[in-house]
Amino acid sequence: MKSFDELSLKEIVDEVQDGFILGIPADYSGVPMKFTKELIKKGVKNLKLYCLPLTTIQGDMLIGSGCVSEIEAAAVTLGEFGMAPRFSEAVENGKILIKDSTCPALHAQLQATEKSVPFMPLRGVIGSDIQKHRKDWHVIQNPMRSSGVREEPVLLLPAVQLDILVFHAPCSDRNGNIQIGRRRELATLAHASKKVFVTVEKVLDIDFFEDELSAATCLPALYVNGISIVKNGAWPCALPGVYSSDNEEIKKYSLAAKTKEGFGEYMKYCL
Amino acid sequence: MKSFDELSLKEIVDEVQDGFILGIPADYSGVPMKFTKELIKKGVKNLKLYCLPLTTIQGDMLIGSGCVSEIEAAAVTLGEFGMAPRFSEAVENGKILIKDSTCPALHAQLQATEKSVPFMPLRGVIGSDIQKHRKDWHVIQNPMRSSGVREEPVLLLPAVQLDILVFHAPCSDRNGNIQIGRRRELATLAHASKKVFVTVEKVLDIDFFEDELSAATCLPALYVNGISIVKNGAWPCALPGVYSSDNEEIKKYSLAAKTKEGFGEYMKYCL
Amino acid sequence: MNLNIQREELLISQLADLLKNDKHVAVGAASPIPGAAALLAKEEAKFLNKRLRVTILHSNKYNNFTDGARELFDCAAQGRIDTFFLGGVQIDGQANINLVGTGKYPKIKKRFPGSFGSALMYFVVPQIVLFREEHSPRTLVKKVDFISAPGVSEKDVYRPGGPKYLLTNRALFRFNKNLQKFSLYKINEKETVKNLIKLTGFDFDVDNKISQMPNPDTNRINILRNKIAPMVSEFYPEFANRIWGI
Amino acid sequence: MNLNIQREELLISQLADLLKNDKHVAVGAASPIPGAAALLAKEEAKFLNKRLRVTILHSNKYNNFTDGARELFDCAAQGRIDTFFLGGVQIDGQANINLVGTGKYPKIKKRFPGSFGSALMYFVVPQIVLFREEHSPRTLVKKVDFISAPGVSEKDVYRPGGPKYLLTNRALFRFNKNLQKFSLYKINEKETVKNLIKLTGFDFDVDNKISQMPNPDTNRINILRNKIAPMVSEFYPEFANRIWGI
Repeated sequence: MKSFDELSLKEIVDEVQDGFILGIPADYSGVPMKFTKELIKKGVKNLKLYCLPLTTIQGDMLIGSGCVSEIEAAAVTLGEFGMAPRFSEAVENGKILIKDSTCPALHAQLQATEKSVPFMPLRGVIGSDIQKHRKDWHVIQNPMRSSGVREEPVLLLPAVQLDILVFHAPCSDRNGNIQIGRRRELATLAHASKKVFVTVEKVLDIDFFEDELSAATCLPALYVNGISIVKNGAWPCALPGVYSSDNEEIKKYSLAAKTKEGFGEYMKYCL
Repeated sequence: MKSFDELSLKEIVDEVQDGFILGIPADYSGVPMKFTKELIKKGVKNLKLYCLPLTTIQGDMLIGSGCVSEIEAAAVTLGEFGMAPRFSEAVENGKILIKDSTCPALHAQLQATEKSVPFMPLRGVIGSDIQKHRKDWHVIQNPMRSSGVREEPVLLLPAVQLDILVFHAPCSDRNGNIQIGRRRELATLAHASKKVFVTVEKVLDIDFFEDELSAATCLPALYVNGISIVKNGAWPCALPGVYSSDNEEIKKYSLAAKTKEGFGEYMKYCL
Repeated sequence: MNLNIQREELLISQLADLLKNDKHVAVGAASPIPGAAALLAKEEAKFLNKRLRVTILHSNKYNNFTDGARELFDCAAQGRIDTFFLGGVQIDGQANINLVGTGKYPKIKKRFPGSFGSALMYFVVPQIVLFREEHSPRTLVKKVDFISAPGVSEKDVYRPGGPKYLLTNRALFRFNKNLQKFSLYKINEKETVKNLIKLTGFDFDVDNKISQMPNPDTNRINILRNKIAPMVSEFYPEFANRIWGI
Repeated sequence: MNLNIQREELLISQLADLLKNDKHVAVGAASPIPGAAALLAKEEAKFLNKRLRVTILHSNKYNNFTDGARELFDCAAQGRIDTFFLGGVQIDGQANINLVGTGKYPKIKKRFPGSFGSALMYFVVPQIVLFREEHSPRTLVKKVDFISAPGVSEKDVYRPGGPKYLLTNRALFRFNKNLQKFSLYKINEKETVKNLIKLTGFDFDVDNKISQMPNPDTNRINILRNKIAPMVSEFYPEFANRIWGI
């Protein structure tokens, strides 16, 4: 019934090489937690996490496990359960490089790659310490005569291409099109990534493109390099529209991860 | 049942003032033909048509009726039925100003307004006569160190804001959210327009946002200033997913409009 | 009837008062009190036959967007959002906010989550309400350690938006853009100006219309507890449980 | 069996031959012959256990995009489209194409529809196939009156893509990027090089591998007429009716 070859989770994990820029979806976009744990088991190193625009437990676990050398994000947090303890510890002790950013800049940098332009302009941000510390950002005076204010300073952000993106989704159709609903930031992430892998709860024996409305809910298979069926693949994070986050579990993590030892214990239990 | 006040077609037509920049959807995006005919009846003048990225019978009729002073487009054509005769005649005789563009530039200029940035970069285009004749476009050398090729020439396009956008859609929900399916260029058009009016085939007594998948198919009501129910509102153009174009009628138009007189006859019959 | 108004309910009520002229209020991440305030204001607007649109990002139900996570920022930049809320690990007298951490960046001492979308939202939303419950010399400082988003900008910078109010659990300040300074506007009934001067790390003016924070009336409290609380529990279950036991 | 191959079928067959190494072919507006060729190549790829993705913009069924009308251009700019087709009112010896009209712009003599997406696609798609049925000094000119998209670019311009072939109903040319010149590659069986020189407004080289355009074999014609024709009629009903009477 499927027109694509299903991958095992291991095959996806094996696509992630040390030093890769890995795309990280926000907690509302389908966090691939099962994949993340396998990645940690494999012991991948020096990942550069590019968060659109933030990460929660996924980023904190990867950092705590020593898989990360650099992270670009607008926030790393456990949301209602407080700060991301392994992230904070790693930054405070200089173990990882954090490229502090702001949500719209993270979107715009991927949109630049989506359009294959060298940069994307953004308003705001100027005068912040975020801007001051980003040597890869550049301010020009607006050169346009017909738009904006002549000579107003405009921030230019570089195009960023991801080496690999992995996210979790409710389902694919038989042709490998992925249901993303209105989580359209996943399309931007995919467009800006060299390779894209998706874990799904299930594969439906239908073709999303047979109906204009269901077509509107999907990321086309042409951007997807491989799919693996992984039940409860986002747990304990939510899969929007399918299941909620397991708040008990996240709270448990947030308490355990306050110390290195607690984190170690937790990871032993969870891997 | 509706939480919004339905407008009459006349109320929408009255929102269009002489000299306005009017957003024109492509033939695949829901052409508001009933509205267009009412607009012609009203005798509006000096419209500037901004086509995303092309227009067919809608633009040709407006031009033939003397409503248009300027058009920005990548193409004006009757598709399988040949050239747009009133457009060609008007350009050949210097009756309207055509700002020749190319599809991705028309998208990018609206995306600039969508993001409220003064310009949007685009690759390609450089060295074409399109670029040569667009005094509102500007080329800079890429100033970024971390992306693109240092000093490569990059075209900057101005942000364009529409005064008003009118399009035709299959339906709205009871809260005024508009079903656009995967015609997402309509969202870009709406985001870049000061006012947005929509004619719909019908209003459904549901809330698109009650389900994540149906939410994904709609333009949120927050961008919509008014809705009018107009049956067959795109005829003779297609309404994708609902009805096909009436090719007999478009052929009839294409033949009649070859001459000024024939066009006059046709408009008398059709208005 | 003893209303027994809780601290959080008072804050929700204060914030709701600031939203009366709005058409569209948006609420970002981890903001249960602003979220509840926005829904309360929306409910009350109905009685005046007005329509307030509320977008709460962390809710599926109250999220009006369909263009992905960037739409909040695009929508705000387009001028379609009237009020947004921002917090801060530190906030200083020029309304600079710090969401990143304390100490000398990048050698940070105590790291917090990060700047979120503040560096754009602060520039483009006409009414930014700063909200930080803790009112102390530690949170309201002379000069923030890191500027996530500046309170004021050079003249040539595009900036239709900016800070209008700062609410803590002790006081409400207005921000004066020309003087680049906060002005004490309303204070908690248990509070004195003198004590607030002691508890605030930056200099501020005292508004000549200064008054006590009004307690929400029975009507408002009823709406809040009976109608708004269950809504809030959809997207902030921990908070709703803690405050209203639901 | 008399195949009675029509002119359009021969052209479809020629184009299909150019798509054998592709993974993704896209077809733009008003292009029934390229559309049919792409679907034919996709069908034939199946026999070789290869997968060719075909995106036909004017079809709902074969339109693989969900990000609106800009996605074709973004997708191409990302390098995800291997072949695209472009036409031209005029095409010149340097592979400049004109889709706008004849005469001195902007005082145009005969106005045509416009440049569509050519000014980007020509730069970013690795294999652009120029396709213009009419082969005459009027269509293949020394110098186009208006450059919708240039055939070659300065070195500093970002240009991974460009012209590879030009097909008319009389001949197939290859484009030599270094020489900035077309080279005659295949000619219609009824045609001579001498006559083509007369009918072509620009100078061209003659390939040393020059050969006749091969007629499609029975197998290909069967696939085309039985399988592809009905598909084409979904999005180009007029064309399918005229050629195949369906």
